[in-house]
Amino acid sequence: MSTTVSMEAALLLAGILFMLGLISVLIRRNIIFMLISVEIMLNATGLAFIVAGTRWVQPDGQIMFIFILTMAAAEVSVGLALILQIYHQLKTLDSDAANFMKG
Amino acid sequence: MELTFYIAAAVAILSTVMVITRYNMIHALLYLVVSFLAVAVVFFTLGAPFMAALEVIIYAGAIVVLIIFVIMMLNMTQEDVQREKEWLQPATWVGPAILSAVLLAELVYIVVAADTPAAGAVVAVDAKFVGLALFGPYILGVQLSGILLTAGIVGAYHLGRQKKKVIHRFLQERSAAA
Amino acid sequence: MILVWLIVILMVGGLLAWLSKKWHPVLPRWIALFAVLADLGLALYLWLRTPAATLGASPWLVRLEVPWIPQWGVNFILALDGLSLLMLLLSFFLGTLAVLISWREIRTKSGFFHFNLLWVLAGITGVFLTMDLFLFYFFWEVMLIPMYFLIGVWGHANRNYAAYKFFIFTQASGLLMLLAILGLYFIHGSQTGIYTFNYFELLDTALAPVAARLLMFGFLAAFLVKLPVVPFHSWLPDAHSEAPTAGSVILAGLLLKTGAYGLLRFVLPLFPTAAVEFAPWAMLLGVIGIIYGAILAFSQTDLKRLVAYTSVSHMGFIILGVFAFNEWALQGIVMQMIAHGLSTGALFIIAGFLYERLHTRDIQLMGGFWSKAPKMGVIALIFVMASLGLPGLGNFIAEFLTLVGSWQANNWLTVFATIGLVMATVYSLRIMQKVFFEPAPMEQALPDLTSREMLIATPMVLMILWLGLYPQPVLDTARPSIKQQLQAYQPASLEEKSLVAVPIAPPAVQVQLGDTVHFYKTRGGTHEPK
Amino acid sequence: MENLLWLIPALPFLGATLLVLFGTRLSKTLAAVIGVGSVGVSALITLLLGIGFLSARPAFYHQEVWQWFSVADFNPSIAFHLDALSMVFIFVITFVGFLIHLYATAYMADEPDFSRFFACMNLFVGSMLVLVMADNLLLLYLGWEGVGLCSYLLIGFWYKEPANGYAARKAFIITRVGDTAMAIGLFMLFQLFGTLNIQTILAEAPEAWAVGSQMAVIVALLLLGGAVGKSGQLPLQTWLPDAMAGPTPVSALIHAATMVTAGVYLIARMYVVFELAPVAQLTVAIVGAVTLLLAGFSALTQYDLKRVLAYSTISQIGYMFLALGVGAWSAGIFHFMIHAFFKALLFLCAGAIILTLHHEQDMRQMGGLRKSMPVVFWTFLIGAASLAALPLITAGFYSKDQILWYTLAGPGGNVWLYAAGLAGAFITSIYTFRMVFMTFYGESKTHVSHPPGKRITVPLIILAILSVVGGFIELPHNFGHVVLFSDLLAPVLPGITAGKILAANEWLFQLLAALFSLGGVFVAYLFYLKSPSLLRSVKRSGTAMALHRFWHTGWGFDALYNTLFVQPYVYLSNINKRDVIDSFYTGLARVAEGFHVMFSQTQNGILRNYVMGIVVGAIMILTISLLL
Repeated sequence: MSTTVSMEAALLLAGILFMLGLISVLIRRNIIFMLISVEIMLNATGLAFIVAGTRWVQPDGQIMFIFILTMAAAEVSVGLALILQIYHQLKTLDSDAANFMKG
Repeated sequence: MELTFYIAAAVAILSTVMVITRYNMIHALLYLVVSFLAVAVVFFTLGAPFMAALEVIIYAGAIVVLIIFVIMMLNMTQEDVQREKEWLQPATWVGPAILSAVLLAELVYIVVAADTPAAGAVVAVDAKFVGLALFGPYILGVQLSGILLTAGIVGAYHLGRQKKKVIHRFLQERSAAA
Repeated sequence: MILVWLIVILMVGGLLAWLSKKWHPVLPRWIALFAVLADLGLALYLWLRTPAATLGASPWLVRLEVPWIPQWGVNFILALDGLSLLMLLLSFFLGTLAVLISWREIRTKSGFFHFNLLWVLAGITGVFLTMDLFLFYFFWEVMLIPMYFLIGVWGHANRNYAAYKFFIFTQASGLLMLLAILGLYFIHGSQTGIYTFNYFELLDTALAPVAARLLMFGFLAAFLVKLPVVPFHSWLPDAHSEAPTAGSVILAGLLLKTGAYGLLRFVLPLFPTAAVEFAPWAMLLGVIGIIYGAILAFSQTDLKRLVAYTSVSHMGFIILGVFAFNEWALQGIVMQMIAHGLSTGALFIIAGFLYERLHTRDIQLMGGFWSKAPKMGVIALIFVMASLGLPGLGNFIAEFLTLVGSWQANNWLTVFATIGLVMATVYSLRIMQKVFFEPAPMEQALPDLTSREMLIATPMVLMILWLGLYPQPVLDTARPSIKQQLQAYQPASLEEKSLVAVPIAPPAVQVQLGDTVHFYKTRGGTHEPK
Repeated sequence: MENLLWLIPALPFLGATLLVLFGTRLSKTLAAVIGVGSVGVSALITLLLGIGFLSARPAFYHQEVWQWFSVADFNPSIAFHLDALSMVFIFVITFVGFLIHLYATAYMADEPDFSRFFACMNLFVGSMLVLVMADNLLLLYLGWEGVGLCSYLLIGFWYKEPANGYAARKAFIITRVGDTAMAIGLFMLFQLFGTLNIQTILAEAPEAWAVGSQMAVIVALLLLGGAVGKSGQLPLQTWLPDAMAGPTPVSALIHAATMVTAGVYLIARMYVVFELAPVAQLTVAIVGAVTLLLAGFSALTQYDLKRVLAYSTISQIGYMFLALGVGAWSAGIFHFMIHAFFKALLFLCAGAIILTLHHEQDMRQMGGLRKSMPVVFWTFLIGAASLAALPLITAGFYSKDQILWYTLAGPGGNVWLYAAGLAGAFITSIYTFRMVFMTFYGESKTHVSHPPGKRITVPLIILAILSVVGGFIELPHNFGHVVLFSDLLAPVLPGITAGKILAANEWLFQLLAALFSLGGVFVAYLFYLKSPSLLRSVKRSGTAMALHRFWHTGWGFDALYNTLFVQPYVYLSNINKRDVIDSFYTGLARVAEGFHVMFSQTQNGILRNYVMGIVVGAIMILTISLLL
């Protein structure tokens, strides 16, 4: 299986995906959307690792991806639990409503 | 193979754009699944078929499903969609979009400007190597991941439990006032 | 050891005063009074013990050196010469008065008040005594923080603003001085291999012109802000007008003097070449200060603020004189420090008396007090006249000597400084007119001075008259140490100290006005062209 | 004998101190005894010293009381130096001062602040004595400023009236402008001679300076600056007319007899410097000539009795300056002495009138006082005659004639200066007799309460006698040739000789001067007594009225200084009351606060802002690392 995928293009893809996730985090007020956006960013990061691993023909990139995956799973479960809790307390998913330390 | 990569990349980008522009959460999640699948294809083209499989199973499968369950628990209505629309005015997203664009431009510049030796053809790193490395030099990481997952489970259980209403101390004054 | 006692008595007295509040509310006042009086007594003993004539050879009367942190070259050095002694006498004298005027004024937290008061005095004492730069910086800060509390806790309405402003100005400039101290420390260390903060050893540091200039500006920053010189003066009116009376007296009478003292003690001997270069600008700043302060003082309606601006104006003379580098000017400055401490202190005390009675500092609401309170009127008149430089009072000797000295260095700037005297008349008379002569806008009772208040005012009157009519003891005491500070300005040693072989022309007596002039007669003076 | 020297100024100071310390507790009688007595004893000591001085004829008496201070060869002492010049001055100060004090006990009898008044008066006399007896310029400066302080206190004596306070401050501030010039002069003298001792400077100046050297001119001009300030000469004369706000004895003491002549004393004392600077000396003469004319015209238009006298003082001191300026040193001092007698007399008479008329000072409200106050009338007439220099009988004639003569015939003489002096004499006669006629002749307009008592009339009579006989100690050489006075001064001040050609015709010029002053009296008689319609016809002319207003306001100097100096200063001060430099620091604080507001946005609990902060930080770090 040999291809000539340009590594630059692949990294670029990772970058674009990351940016999209970042934009989404910045513009959304809904906490679930923010969580989704974080997932997108994590995924993009994973992609970057895979690219790197492929480039140097080393397993480390993929291993990193696995770790990220693990972390993402844990994060989503805890995050969703927190969202539920916030929703029960505040009756809203608006992240701005949780600004009790307003400066 | 190269064509596959580009098509998959285009799909990934497009679907991600759709994710972040949706007002309805379920729609967004469906696009997210598409995005993950596209990325899985990209993995495949990059010679990481096992990772592609994991991507599909865990990201597109487990995580998204988990989120959908939660959304279902929250009883989202049309009003919420409407509010989402209100929240997403151009005024709110132009600034962050520009900032992100700047960041992206810098990333692109870094990637392009660095003259790394051109890579040869993609050589697949198959799952066996990954497995050996994972349980060889990275064994500590694996164990830590285990602990993390355990902690995640305990935390999710603890936080997600529907107790009798416990008000956080930050919120006490607020509820007293309300 | 007596020098340590001077500081320790104040510090311990302060702590005792604070603690004793628990037993009896009046106790802190008495403890504070006794502590300051004890120090005053010690200082007087030191002064009377050493007749002025014996001061000849070495200017140092008492010296104490104990290693403190030997690894860093920090020593606990206290040394006393005539200059320090005079400053200490002034400090304890004004300190005693500060305790006395607070007797009725301060009613809340009197224990903590006296703690702060005594610690400020201790800090000032330390500043005047220590000859180790590390220790100097330490005392510099010690006098700053209690002062902050004095303003911030017992001040008038706008006290928090004033206290912060005071703190930030002095602290920021003090940090620049710390930088300069460290710079000097390392330069000296790298040259000689001995890392030390000892003033006497640092005196011999040879500095490259650029380094000398930078280090001097570091020191100048602290001293010019403290003095204050005009572009850096704006903390002073706020701090003075918001502080309680005792605070104003200490601020105007002593804290400003630490700046002047620093100029004399550190800037002049440590950086002679840089100071000579900078002199015209410094003198210009002084003249600007004299005139600017005078103009601003004229339009103020807050009595304490007015007096504060007069301080700005008077302090202009100090920097004018310091950078004239001759004995007349420096003696004038020493006199100015003492006389200004007394006269401005007295004006603040009078403002305090008025505030106690009227609860206002606005001179537009005052008037006609001459007939109601003739004693206060006469005393105010004396100090107003002192502030405008009437001959026969201490300030005249100070200003005249300063101007005589600065005339030798720079004619035109001296002319403008002298014009400042006219402006001083303008604002000083305004005080008398508005407060004492002009009919009051409203009728208000004004009891004349009580005997306690007369006890405060009378010594000040006597002192200012004594300084004006027979200042010789003071001048004699200061002479040896002034000669010492000027040592570096002998033409020979100036060249020796500069690393580059550029001969720096001493600020020779320039007769700019006429060409037919020749030196008719050889006179004393430190930079006679040989 | 010498050892008594210090007592002369010390006694008035002692009196002042006692009055300040115990003033409120003393009865008026006791306060008067202290106040008058201290000056009286001083006068006695002066007399004693004077007799000794005249009989033994030493060059001078000298006494060092203590060394004031000593810094690097600058050793001024509190030391007194009494030579003939100072002798004349202390004689006038103590005696005229004593008479005025005596008079004041009656004049101020109803004043509640009696002791304060005498404290200030004593302090004033003491300062003035220090001024004229000082052996060095620094001590002279002490007296100089002390005099200024006392004038401030006394002019503003009735402090409840803000206008008086204004006049007082004006006097102090304007004279201090002159003092500043003088102080700079002192700095220069010290730089050049290394001492401020007067005798040393006088002795060494001719060696140090060539005649006309620039330094000498500058020093002389600076000293002149001080002199014009104190003496109310152009351009610092504006304070003097306003200074009449003080009680009349104050006007008599300060603004006629003593303080304003301090400038004359200074110039005479430092005559060597002026002789070395002919330009400066000519300036003195010109200042004197111009001032005497300007003040004379202003005096013509005043209605306030005291203001007329004030302007006449300025004018007469102008004569003294003129004399000094042409080198007729002793003539100037002679005129000073005679002027002190008759001007004090006039002021005291004016005070008696004002007191009798219930503090009415406007001459238009007076008239016909000749009958009701005969003593005052006759003494005033003698004073006026002396001021107008009526020939032969009055002292004023001899002193003024001497000045006029040397203005023309002296080595520094000049036709223009002479013409100015002569015109001044003419104007002097007019305004003097205008005053006499308006006050004492015509019909009475204001009720006369009670005639003045003994304590008022006795000083008047003594002064009147002195105003007449004082002149006979110095007579022109073609007319008796008495030179007692110039002989006395000869060791101190250089004499003067008239040009040979003119000297032959001296009588001609004396006649001219006499004619001018008589002519002035006649004009006044014509306008104010004989045919007032003539005056009214003049008054109808527009130009005359404009001129009248202009002169009445003292040639507009007040308005000029007001717009030129006072208003800009006050404006400058007021717009900057809040201190523009402070706004820089408050601006700095504002900027910091702005940053605070900005940065606290990233920590306010809104999650997106935190992320935004992270992003901005990432961009900054990336950018910096890219750029470097």
